[in-house]
Amino acid sequence: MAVLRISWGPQHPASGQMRIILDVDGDIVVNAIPSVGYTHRSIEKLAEYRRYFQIVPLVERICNLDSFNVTLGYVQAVEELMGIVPPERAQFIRVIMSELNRITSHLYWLALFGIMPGQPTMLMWPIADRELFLDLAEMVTGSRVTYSYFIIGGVRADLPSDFPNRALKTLDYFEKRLKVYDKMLYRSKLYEMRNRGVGIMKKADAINLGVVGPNLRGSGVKVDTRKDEPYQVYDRFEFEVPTEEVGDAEARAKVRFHEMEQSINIVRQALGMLPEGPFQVKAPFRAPPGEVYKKVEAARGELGFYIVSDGTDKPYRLKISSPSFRNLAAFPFLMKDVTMADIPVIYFSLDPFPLDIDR
Amino acid sequence: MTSETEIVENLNSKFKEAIVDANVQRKARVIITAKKDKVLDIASHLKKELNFDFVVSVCGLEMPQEDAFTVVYHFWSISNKILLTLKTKVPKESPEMLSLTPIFESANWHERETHEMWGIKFSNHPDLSRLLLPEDWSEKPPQRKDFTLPR
Amino acid sequence: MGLVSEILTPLYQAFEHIFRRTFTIKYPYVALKPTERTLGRHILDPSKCIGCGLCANSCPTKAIELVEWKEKKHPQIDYGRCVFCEICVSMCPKGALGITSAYELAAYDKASLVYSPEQLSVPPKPIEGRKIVSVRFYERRGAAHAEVK
Amino acid sequence: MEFLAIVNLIIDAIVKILPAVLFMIGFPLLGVWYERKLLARVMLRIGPLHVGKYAGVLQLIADFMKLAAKEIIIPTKANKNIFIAAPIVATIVAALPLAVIPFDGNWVVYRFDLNLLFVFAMASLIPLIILLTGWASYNKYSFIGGLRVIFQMLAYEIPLVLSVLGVVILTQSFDLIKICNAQSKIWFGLLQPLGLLVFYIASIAEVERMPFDIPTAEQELVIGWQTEYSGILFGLFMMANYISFGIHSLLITIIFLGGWLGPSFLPPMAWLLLKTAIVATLTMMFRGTYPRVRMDQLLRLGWRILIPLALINILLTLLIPTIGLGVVT
Repeated sequence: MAVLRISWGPQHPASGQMRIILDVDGDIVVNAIPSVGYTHRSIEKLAEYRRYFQIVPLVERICNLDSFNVTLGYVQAVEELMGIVPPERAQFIRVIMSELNRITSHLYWLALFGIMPGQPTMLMWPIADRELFLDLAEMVTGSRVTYSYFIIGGVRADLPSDFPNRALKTLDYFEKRLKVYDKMLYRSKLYEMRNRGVGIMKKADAINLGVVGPNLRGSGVKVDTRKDEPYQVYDRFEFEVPTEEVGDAEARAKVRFHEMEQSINIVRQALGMLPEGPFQVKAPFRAPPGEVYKKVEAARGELGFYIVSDGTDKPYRLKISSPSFRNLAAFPFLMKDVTMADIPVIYFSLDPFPLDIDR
Repeated sequence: MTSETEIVENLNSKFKEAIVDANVQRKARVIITAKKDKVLDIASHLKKELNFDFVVSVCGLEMPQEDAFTVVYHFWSISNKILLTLKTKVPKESPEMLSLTPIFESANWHERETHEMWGIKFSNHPDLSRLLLPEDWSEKPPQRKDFTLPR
Repeated sequence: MGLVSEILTPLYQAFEHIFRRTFTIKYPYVALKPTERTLGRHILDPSKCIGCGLCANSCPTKAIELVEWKEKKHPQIDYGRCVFCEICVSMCPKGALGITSAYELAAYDKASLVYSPEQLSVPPKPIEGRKIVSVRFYERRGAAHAEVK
Repeated sequence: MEFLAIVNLIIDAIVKILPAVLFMIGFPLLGVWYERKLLARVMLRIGPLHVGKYAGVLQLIADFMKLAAKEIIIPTKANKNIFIAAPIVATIVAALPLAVIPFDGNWVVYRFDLNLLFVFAMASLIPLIILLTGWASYNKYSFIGGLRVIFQMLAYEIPLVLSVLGVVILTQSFDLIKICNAQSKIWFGLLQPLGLLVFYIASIAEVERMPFDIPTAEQELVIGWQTEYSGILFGLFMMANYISFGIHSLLITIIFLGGWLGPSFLPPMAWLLLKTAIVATLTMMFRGTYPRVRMDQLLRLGWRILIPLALINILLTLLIPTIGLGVVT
C-alpha cells in the first residue's frame, strides 16, 4: 500500500495544540515530523519590555499546569542576579507549593496518559483529585491555575494558619487514591499490553537526544536538579530520585508515579520543619549588570532561565530552556516503525505540553 | 570528578589561540568565550575529554555597541554536575557558523530555534526549516534588538 | 490466576466508584464558596485614592487606566485584560485598592468588562438565590464533594 | 364481518411487531442515556441532568432532535450516493435481525427454523457497508477506519459462529426458540462457559465496543470511519451501532442465559429484557474500565486464542453425549 501522509493535529482529539505529520504505511508509522508553534507567544521577547516584577505573571504562562515551579525558576534566577536571599520561611513555603504543584501536574499527565489508550475513567479520576490540590492552592494564593504567588524576595502572602492541617489531610487521602490508580492503571492487564515495550529509549539514546526529567530518569539516568544543584531548602529533605531501567512508556509512567509519592514525602517533611519568621524581603527594582543561568526541576523536567542584565529595571535578554522543548527531540526518534495506536501512548508518555514547547 | 578550575585550565592549554576568555563564574558555572572557527573542535573536546553530555540550551544574544551576535551554548555534565557556557561571536552582516549537531545531537532543535529567531545560519545542520514562526513569516528575525514590538 | 485478577480488579474498582459521591457540582444552580483569599474583582476606596497612577504603571497587562471621576484621577480596570496577579494592590501606597472574592465576572460584551471607578467603588453583591457550597473533603465518600452550607 | 376480520388481522400484526419495534427505538434511546448515566457515576460525574423531569431521561430525544436539525455536510470529493445511502442501509440491516428474534416462546415477527443463521448473516453485512463508507468519505482517517473494520470482522466473525456451534450441536437446531426452551433445566452458559466467553468477547468486537472499538479509535483516527459524518446521518450510524449492540446482548441472553425462562412471578418477556439489561450493563462497564487494545493484539487474540478456544468448546460438546452426561437431549 502507498504511504499516506496524515496530519495528527492541531485539530485532533488527542494532539493538543501541536501537530505531528505522520507517514503511515497501512497501520505502521514510518516517519513522524513534529510541527509546533501554534501557541507561540514570544514570551522571551515580551519579557524584554517588562520590569522584573511584572514578568512573574508572564512566565507562569509558559506552563500553566506547573506555574509554581516555573515562577520559582524565574524568581530564583532574578534573586541570584540581584544578590538577595529570601527568608527561610519563604523558602519552605516555596518548596511546599512547588511539590504540591508537581503532584497537580503529574495528575494532569496521569489523566491524559490514562485516556490515550481510550479509557475516559482514568481521565476523570485524576482530574477529580487534582481539584483537591487546586483547592489547596486557592486557599493559599487565591487562584486555581495561574498563581503569581512567588515574588522576587519571597512569597506574596503567608500561609493561612489552617493550611498545614488541611494539606496533611489531603495528602493522607491522596495516598489512598494512589493505590486505586495503581490497581486501575499500573496493574491492569490491558494497560500493560498497551504500555509495556512501547517507545523504548535506551540510556545512551536518551542522553544523546538531550531529553530531561522523568523521561531521562525512565531510561535509567539519575539526573534531578533538586539533588544535583539543590536550590531553596531541598538539601534538607530526605527523598529518593526514582529511576527505571527499561525506558519504555511503562517505565516513564512508573517514574512519575513514584515522583508523586516522593512529593508527598517532601511536603510532609517541609510542613513538619516549617520555621516562623518573615515571608518576604524587599527587592530592588534594578538588577546589576551580569548574567545568570538558574535551573529548577519542574514537573516535566529541568527548566532553565538564562538572564542577561544591563543594569536597568528590565531584563536585557531572557532565555527560557523549557523541558518540553528538549523532550521534543525524542518524538521523531521514538515514533518510527510503531503502529498508529502507539502514537498517542508514546506522545503522552513523554508528557509534552505544547505551551511549554512554544513559549 | 573534574573541578571547574581544572576545566578552565584544560581548555586554556588545549586551545590557546581559540579561547578569548575563560573564567569560573561561581560554583558549577564556567563561562568560556571562543572564536567561532574553533567551536566545533572545542565541542568535540568537551564531549570526549571533559564528559559534557548534552546541550541544555542554545540562544542568540546581541550586546549593545557590538557589531556581532553572540551565540550562547550551555552544556551540562551529568558526572561533574557543571554547567558550561560557551559563547562565540558571529558578525552581523553574515551571521553564519558551523553547527554542533554532528557532535551533540541534542543541539538540533535549539539551533533550529536560534536560526529562526536570530537569523543565524548554522551550516551543516541537517534541517533548518521553520519551527515556531508561521510559515509565511517574511519580516526580520524577531528576537533581534532592532525588531521592536508595538507599544 | 494473576491474569484473571489483573483483568477483574479494575472492573471491581470501577463498580465500587459507582456508589461514591460525585465530585462535580451542578454549577449554575449552586455556586462554590470562595476562600478568604480568592482573587475576584477589585474594590476601590475613592476617599483614599490619590490618583498617583502607580497601579496603572505597574500593571503587567496594562489593564488599568486612569480616568477622571469626581474631579480626580481614579483607576478604571479592564477585566478583559486583568490576570489577577495582585501587583496593583500591593503597589498602592494608600491601600485604596483592594480585592474582593466576587469571581463571577462573565459578561456578554467586551465593553461591560471595563469597570469604571464608580462601579469599582461599589462592593460586589453576594451570590443570591442559589445554594452556596464549600468544597469539603471526605475520606470515605470519594473525591472532593460538595456540602450544602 | 369481513371488515372486522381485517381489523383483527391488523391488530394482530401490530401486536406481533410491537416488541421488536419498541426494542429498536427504545434500546438506542434508553440505552445511551443509561450508559451515559452509568459511566458518569463510574467517573464520579453527574451525567445528563437538565432535560426531562428525572435525571435527564429525555436527553437523548433532545440530542436526536438536535442532530436531525443539523445541516448534512457532504465532502466535495465524496461519493455522494454511497455516503448518504450507507447510514440508512446500515440502520436497516442492523435492525433486520429483530424480525426473527423471539421475545417470548412464541412472540416473534416471523418464525423460521434457521433464524440464528439469518442473524449472523445480517451482522456480517454491516462491516461491508462500513468499508464502503470509509472509502466513499474520501478521508484518510475514514479509509483507515474502514480497513480496520474488515480486519476485525475477519478475525471475529469466525469465533462468533464457532462458539455457538456447541449449543447448536446440543439442541440440533438453528432455531432460537428451540435453543432457549432447551435450557429449562440448566443454562447453556453454565454448561458451556467456554462458548459463552468466546461468544461474549467476539460479540463485543463485532459491535465495536470498548475494549475493541479500534475502527473508531478516537485518539488515533478522530472517530475512524465516521469522521466525515454529521447531523442525522451520524445519528443513524450511532443508532445502528446501538441496535446491533442490543441484538448481541439479546442473543447472549437467549442462547446462553436461558432467555425468557425464569420463575413465574415475572412475565417471560420481562425476564428476557432484565437479563439483556444486565448483560448490556456489564458490556458498558468495560467501557469505563479497560483501555482499547492494539490492532495486532486484537488479531492475535482472535486468531490464536478465541478460535482454538471455540474449537475446544466444540470438541468438549461432542464428548458430553459420548460420555453419557447428556443433560439436554
